[in-house]
Amino acid sequence: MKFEPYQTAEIPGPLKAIPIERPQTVAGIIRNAKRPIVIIGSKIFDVAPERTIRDIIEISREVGAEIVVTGGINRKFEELGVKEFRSMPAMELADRLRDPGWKGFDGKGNYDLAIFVGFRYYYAWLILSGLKHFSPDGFRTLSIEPYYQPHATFSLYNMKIDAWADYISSIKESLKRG
Amino acid sequence: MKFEPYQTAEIPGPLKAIPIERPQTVAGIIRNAKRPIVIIGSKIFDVAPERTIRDIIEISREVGAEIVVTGGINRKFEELGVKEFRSMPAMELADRLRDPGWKGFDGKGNYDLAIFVGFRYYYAWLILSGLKHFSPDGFRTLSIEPYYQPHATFSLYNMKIDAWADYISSIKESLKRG
Amino acid sequence: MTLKIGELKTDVATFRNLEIVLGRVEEEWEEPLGPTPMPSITSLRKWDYKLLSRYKPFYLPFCDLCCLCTFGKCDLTKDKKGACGIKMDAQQSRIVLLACCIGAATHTGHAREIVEFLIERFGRDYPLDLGDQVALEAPNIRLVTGIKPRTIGDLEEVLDYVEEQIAHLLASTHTGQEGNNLDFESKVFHAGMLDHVAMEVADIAQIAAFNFPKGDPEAPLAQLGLGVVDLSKPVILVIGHNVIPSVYIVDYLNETGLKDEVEVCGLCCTAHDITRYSDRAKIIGPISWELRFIRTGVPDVIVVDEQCIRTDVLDEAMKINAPLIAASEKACRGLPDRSNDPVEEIVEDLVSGRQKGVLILDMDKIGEVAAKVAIRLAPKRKKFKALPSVEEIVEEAKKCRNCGFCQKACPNSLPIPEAMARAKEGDLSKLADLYDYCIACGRCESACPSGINIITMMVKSSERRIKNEIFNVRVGRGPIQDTEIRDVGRSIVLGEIPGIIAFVGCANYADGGHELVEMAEEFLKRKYIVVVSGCAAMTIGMYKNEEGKTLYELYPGNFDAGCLVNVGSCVSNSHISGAAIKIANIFAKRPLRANYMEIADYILNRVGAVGIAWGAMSQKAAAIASGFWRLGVPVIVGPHGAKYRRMLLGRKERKEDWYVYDARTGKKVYVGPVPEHLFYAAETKEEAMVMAAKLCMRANDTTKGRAIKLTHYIDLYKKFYGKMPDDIHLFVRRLADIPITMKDEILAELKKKGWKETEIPDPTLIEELVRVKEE
Amino acid sequence: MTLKIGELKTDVATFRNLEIVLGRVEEEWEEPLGPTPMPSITSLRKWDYKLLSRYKPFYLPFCDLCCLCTFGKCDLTKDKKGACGIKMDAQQSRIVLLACCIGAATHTGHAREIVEFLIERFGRDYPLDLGDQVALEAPNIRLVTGIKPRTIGDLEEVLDYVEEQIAHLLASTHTGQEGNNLDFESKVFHAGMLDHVAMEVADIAQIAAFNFPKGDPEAPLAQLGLGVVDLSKPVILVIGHNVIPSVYIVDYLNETGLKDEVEVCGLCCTAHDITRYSDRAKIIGPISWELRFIRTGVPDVIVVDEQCIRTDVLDEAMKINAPLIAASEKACRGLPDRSNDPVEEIVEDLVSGRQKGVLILDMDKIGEVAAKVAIRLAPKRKKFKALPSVEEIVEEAKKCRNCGFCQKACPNSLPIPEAMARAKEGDLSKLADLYDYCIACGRCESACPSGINIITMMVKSSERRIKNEIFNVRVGRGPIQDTEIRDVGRSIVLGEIPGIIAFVGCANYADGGHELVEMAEEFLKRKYIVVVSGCAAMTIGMYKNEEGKTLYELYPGNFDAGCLVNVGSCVSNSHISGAAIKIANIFAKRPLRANYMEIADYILNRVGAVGIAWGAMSQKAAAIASGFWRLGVPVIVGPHGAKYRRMLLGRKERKEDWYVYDARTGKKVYVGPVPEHLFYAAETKEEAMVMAAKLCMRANDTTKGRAIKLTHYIDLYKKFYGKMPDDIHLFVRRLADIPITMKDEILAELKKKGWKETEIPDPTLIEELVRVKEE
Ligand code: SF4
Ligand code: SF4
Ligand code: SF4
Ligand code: SF4
Ligand code: SF4
Ligand code: SF4
Ligand code: SF4
Ligand code: SF4
Repeated sequence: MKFEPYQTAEIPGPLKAIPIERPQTVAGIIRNAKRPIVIIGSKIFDVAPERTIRDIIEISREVGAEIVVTGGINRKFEELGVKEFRSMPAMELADRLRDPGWKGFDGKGNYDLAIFVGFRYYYAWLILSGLKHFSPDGFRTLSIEPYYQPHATFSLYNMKIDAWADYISSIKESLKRG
Repeated sequence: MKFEPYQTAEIPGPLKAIPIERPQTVAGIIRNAKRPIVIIGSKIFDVAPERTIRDIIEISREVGAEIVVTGGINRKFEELGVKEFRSMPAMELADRLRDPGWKGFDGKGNYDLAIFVGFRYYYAWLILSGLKHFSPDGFRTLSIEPYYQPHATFSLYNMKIDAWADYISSIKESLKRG
Repeated sequence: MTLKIGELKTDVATFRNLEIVLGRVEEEWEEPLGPTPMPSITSLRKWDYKLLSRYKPFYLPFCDLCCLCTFGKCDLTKDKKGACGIKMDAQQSRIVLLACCIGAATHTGHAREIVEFLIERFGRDYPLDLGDQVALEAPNIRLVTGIKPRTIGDLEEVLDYVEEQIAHLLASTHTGQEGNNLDFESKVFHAGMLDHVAMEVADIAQIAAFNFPKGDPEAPLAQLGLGVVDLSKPVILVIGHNVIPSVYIVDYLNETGLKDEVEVCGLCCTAHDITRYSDRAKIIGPISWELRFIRTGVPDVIVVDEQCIRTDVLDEAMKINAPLIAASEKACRGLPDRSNDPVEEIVEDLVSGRQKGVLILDMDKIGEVAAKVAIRLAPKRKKFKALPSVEEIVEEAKKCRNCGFCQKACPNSLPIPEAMARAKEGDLSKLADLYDYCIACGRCESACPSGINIITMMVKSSERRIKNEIFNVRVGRGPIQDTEIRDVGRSIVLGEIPGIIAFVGCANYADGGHELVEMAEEFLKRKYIVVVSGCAAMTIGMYKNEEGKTLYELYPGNFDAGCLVNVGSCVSNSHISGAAIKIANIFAKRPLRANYMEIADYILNRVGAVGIAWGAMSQKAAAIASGFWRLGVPVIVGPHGAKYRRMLLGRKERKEDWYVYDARTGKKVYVGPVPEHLFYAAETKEEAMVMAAKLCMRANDTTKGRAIKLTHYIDLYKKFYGKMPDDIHLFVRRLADIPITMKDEILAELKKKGWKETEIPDPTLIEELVRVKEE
Repeated sequence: MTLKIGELKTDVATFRNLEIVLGRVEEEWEEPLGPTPMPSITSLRKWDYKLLSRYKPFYLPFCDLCCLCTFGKCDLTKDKKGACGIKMDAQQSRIVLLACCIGAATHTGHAREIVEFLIERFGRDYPLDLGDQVALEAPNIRLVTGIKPRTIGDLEEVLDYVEEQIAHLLASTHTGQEGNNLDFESKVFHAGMLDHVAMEVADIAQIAAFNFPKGDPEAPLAQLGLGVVDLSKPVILVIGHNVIPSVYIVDYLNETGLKDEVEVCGLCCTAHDITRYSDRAKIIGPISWELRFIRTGVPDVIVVDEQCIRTDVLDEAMKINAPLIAASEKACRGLPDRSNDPVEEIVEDLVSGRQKGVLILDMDKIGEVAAKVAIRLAPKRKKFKALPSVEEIVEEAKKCRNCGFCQKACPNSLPIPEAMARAKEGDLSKLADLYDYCIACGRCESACPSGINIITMMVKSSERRIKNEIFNVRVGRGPIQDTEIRDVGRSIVLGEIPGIIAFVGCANYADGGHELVEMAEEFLKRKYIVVVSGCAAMTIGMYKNEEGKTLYELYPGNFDAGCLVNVGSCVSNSHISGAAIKIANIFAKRPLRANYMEIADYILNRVGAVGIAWGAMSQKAAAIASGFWRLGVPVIVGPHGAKYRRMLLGRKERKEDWYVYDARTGKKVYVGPVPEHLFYAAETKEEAMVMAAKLCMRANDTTKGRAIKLTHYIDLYKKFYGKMPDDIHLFVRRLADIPITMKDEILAELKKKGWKETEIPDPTLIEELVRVKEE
């Protein structure tokens, strides 16, 4: 069940996310990205313990990734003491990510790795599907949700929240170690 | 790719065949069936070397399974020296297999394990799907084709013909050893 | 339209081979025929392409495959082509078109049945009288077909046209037909436009014939909720969308003096419509209340007509020993057709349990059968009218093996296993907590290997609160009055009323129906015009404030600022599009008849209307939304709406996308991203509210109007996001657009972005509407 | 049908509020109206249930899921229910219904366009003259609607009815509508019945108006194949199903004296139909020849109308620098609409390459544009008219990395990697070998990570043979003559002609088209009547015997034993059902008008007709098959046909399923499993042939007829299976049924099975047709 879609019926098709078992591998993917972006959905506070949210923020900082929060969770995010983040509806952002001509938030061009976390399963599922089919070559998505998201390029697998928190923390550690 | 549907687009759904790596396990499944039936499709001569066909026949004999050939390959089958087999169009047979009230070829009741081999991939795919959804509880299908057939209850996996021939032969050996 | 008739027999004479011109009576409608009467698939393609070049489709494939023909399944991943040559973008739009065809056909079939039936009962000449206040009775029909229908019989020609077009559209989805995604999208718009015509046919016919409220802002309140049923009486439950069988039930009860003896309550649009017909009928709720209510065991007989009825209703009815009567050719549900049998025989068979359900297509019999069966069964069914005891529930919970399949099967991923664990220990509170977030779809039960009746357990756990589920809803008033349009038209077009927000569609909520109420209240308080229909109208009535009042009691039913207008059932959605059309015609005097493009252009650029279909689920909802798009009205859906597989999104930063013609000069003028999107699935209600406020901005807003709209947008943004939006510079055209109260703050923002004043044109996307050609 | 008209203006007078009875001219058709004129969805449900209780659906889900609304995706595995309550059996039948609605709508839209167009061109009064030999011009229309159409204008009312019904059917597929699989199946039958009506409308209209062959058994032969095009001339390729644009092309060439200067050749049904119109037009082949022919670079301009046209035809046309002209609203393909531009401008844009393709909906312009573009471009395109060299092919093969993706993507799992490996070494023979088994769908190319042009390579490898692809096909003759029916009716009904085998449908062959030829030849030799249409008719012309003759040259075109009848394009399939109906009416004098059930009962029990749709692919094919089922004609499909997801299978050993009424006595009589199945996907051609022979047996066969049919069945069985079938005892009713030549053998069999003689009744499934009621 580990590498099956978390929602029973969400069977994707032939091209499925590469499931990644080791946090170090995830760290490698993030580190190797030229312009990663971290996209945090409105469900993050329902799913992730605070330490995990902080870990995700640290991961972003470590690689200098832009953080975008969606769905209007800005206030809660600020309460965590985070200041430097963008916000944009997820659909609008996804629509831009698929456009090789988009200049990004900083005007420096589009991103090459979009990291998703904190979404309703099916909502991210569909956005990841849109990006899988319609994004330019070289653009990749990484789901770091605590379940398998088959439409991403890379995904974690179905796991319990504690294990997930540790996993995310290991990604962070791994990145810090460089 | 081992446990992926052989034809790219034939994605089945949540309930997929249990892929079986060891011939001994297959032998166990066959041995444990009360009334197995072996269904051999018209493509058998295109796919299987003669030794494999003979192995399949021996497997059937070993467990006293009825052999049914479909698609009108009777003559070729007889040329192999096989005499005791039935023939019936595959669709007609599948339609009966799903009926708990069917009496079987020998009048002793329906079968509990249908073993498929020698079919076009998609044709068996659909028949196995029909049986998966509409057969009575306790009825199971086993695909011993040289690829993964996700709609079966149990399936081998995608493999080369030589490896497959050895695999089938190991099933036979395993059954003979008891 | 010319008709050649072989032989013409009348009482007067017999003609042979007479050529007849079927025309409307001209003297009643002097308006000349516009450019696009009964448009064919491509008549408005030019307009569609204009919209689509701004609002580009973003596809979210639900599956990588196509399985529509035996060449398949085909893998369409990324750039792969199917065996027919199709690619993923076209395939997704093709599926959207298929859904919209189903939706449009559903309303059309519904309309056809109503019209046929009413013609048979009242005659073809029965006038389409929608009351004194509604002279413009059929804005969609007039706009699209160029026909001004005077009688119910006149509607047949309209339906002929719609049916023909649907057949063409459906044909376009055939393997190897249309292959371009934009052309598919243009056809989607066409289907949507037809859908509004069909809905209008259905609703104006039934309003006129059954004397439903005719645009009455003070339509009465009807009771709503699981708690409204009088359990001492026999209960007839009607479910569906086609009110005719229910009318016959009510009539029968009235005629036989039984109206006070039997409860008639309904689910879905039939419930809406029966309250428009009878002051005694009650509404249980939307489709998501269906399993819940049946599980209470209360209904003594269930009558289903068509659309959005659980297909397992027979099984559910059998569980509570209530017979089922199916009343539609479209949903026979495998039941024996008893239409031609004597009433008493049918009643006997149902009461005795010899038959669990019957199909009755003779409306005259339905009322009698339903009433008699209910009355005879009610006493016998007493023991079924109770939920299991708490002890039984706890026992049931003990069967749970904590496998988690239920949660994985749940569309909202509700934490059922957790609730079960607590229930085992006698604590039902967690189960009760799920109630608000559950859409009662039953997938958890289907998935449960222990066969646990999860929904029944949730209902039981919420029993006390359910008993208090006594709410209300203003009965569907139907059309917006012409005078109302005259009164508010200016304020809307100039932007002084910040917008019209229409809450429509089904109950497939991702996070509970209360979100809808919150949103409606927010906009009501802000003096938007809030219009509602269908399931959404019910949901909005399902919450009370501290004083025990629902929004329907707190806000008046006029089409005016800060009012809450329930137009009625799904087919009443045509009055929402109709209102937008009427603004263009009655207020702005734009020619209406067969003049689609100009009117849509008017609405897109001037009428700040937005639809929110928070729980949109069905193919009908897809078609309704498409009809709004073509008219230039954006639609926001909730998270599940992403499963419609396609967004229509503007890109506000692409300046080149936001030019219009100035109709006065012909010059191309940048007007900013107004409205920014046509179709968009929001992630949260906060996002939806901010977006709705933003989408109300239109190119034609006066500075005063824009300032008001900006105030709400910025205010909502700040409220939820805690800061100023970073795109204000795109919406301020001149200094006068800036809300006074926020002046300094905004000026600072504008400066940062290097903002410059721009013109406010007389905006249009249509070159032909330019009055003076630019040299 | 009554029509109320507000104002009636004619040249003669002005009437107001006139009530008009639209009736047919009675004196021309004395037949009283039967019981089911214009049947609604449930009018024939009783009949459908009779069929479905014998021929039970066996579903083969293509996917475990439903993804039709935003409540989903829902997992319907085994007994799981979707969020709407639906289960897998109903869901599968729902998808079948959706496919059949698409199919029926496609023919209906096609018919509507033809009728509208012809009315505009020839007037509503243009007579539907199908020649002296075809007085019964519209058997399906008369049977279903009760209308006897005399003019093209009369067909409008027929289409109104069909479109209305399709809308109702499509509505039934909406979430929460029909929920029972058998009721869905009944609606599938309804869709199929409508489909045949629509096809008939389309074909009789075009036959009458364009003067196609009118049931002429000696219709001329047309050239067929990749090798038939005269490469020295400019080449216009027409693709699709709606012949109107092609007619305009031919007319333009004729009128301008260019007919000998320009080649007009076609793919798919448009090709069939244009050869019915012009003696110069040529047929390339069915849809599976589309990529092949375009890749040869030969066409100078490609004109597409509608249906079954590769959706990537624009890309393919661009590859060979040939402009594309789209001519249908239903398939605009994203092209700019140039309908209102001057011809010269369009021509210039296309010739210059400024535009790669255009949409032209003005038929008057199409002929001229196509011709002028072809003539001007042909000289410039010379260099494109050649396939790559062998060396280039070998180089291309070297790009292959033997990954196997192509084979996995190939619907027929063809061993492309193997062929590539050989091609690398310069041996193209393996590639050429694939040619016969490849349906040229292009999925392999899409899947190839090296971007290898696999199809081009196959075509090049087969180049020599392709040059010799010069075959022929008898031009579609249209309807079967009344006199032919009179002549053979008795032999068919009594079983002396062993059966009518109709080879119909698309080219989605699992093992090559030659299988179809083999089958056709087998039955021709055995003196069955062989009828063909559409793609199948082309495939059958694509093989020659040793003397270089195709089956069309070897067998006459009469509707008689041992003859090969090409009725024409897809819409001509209505003449096949029409022939069965005509047997019941003309030969057996059963009342026809609006008398569906009796006629279908007659055909099921008496007319030994079987359809073989060996490569059935499309939704249209699904609808066509459904129409045959409701009429009692079984259909066999090839292996890919299993993807239609549902078989209708009888169970020969269940005696209780095979009773009929004896119309003479009312007694229920066992008649054996005749015909055994209604819908069945065969695994091999051998299986199909044996089954077809068997399915020709009918309850009413005389002993002589049964003996003949048994002879063929047993003979074929022995030929392929090497032994006697083990079910003969089910088909022998009396000793006289036994073929004399096999008497001893069969008697031994019968004895083994404990066979006893049974009665031969006057068989019917309809109680009402019993003449003497049993006491
Ligand atoms: S499109 Fe839907 S039905 Fe088809 S394969 Fe995908 S999930 Fe299954
Ligand atoms: S419609 Fe096209 S993509 Fe879909 S299954 Fe058929 S051939 Fe494949
Ligand atoms: S019924 Fe409620 S809890 Fe169960 S799956 Fe549906 S939404 Fe989830
Ligand atoms: S599916 Fe049933 S058994 Fe499993 S956790 Fe849910 S309620 Fe418990
Ligand atoms: S709003 Fe949606 S779910 Fe509700 S009745 Fe209408 S279509 Fe059905
Ligand atoms: S139609 Fe029914 S089964 Fe299909 S997705 Fe919708 S709710 Fe699920
Ligand atoms: S084009 Fe031919 S070889 Fe290629 S995938 Fe299709 S059938 Fe197979
Ligand atoms: S997909 Fe292309 S590269 Fe791979 S084996 Fe086939 S031809 Fe060779």
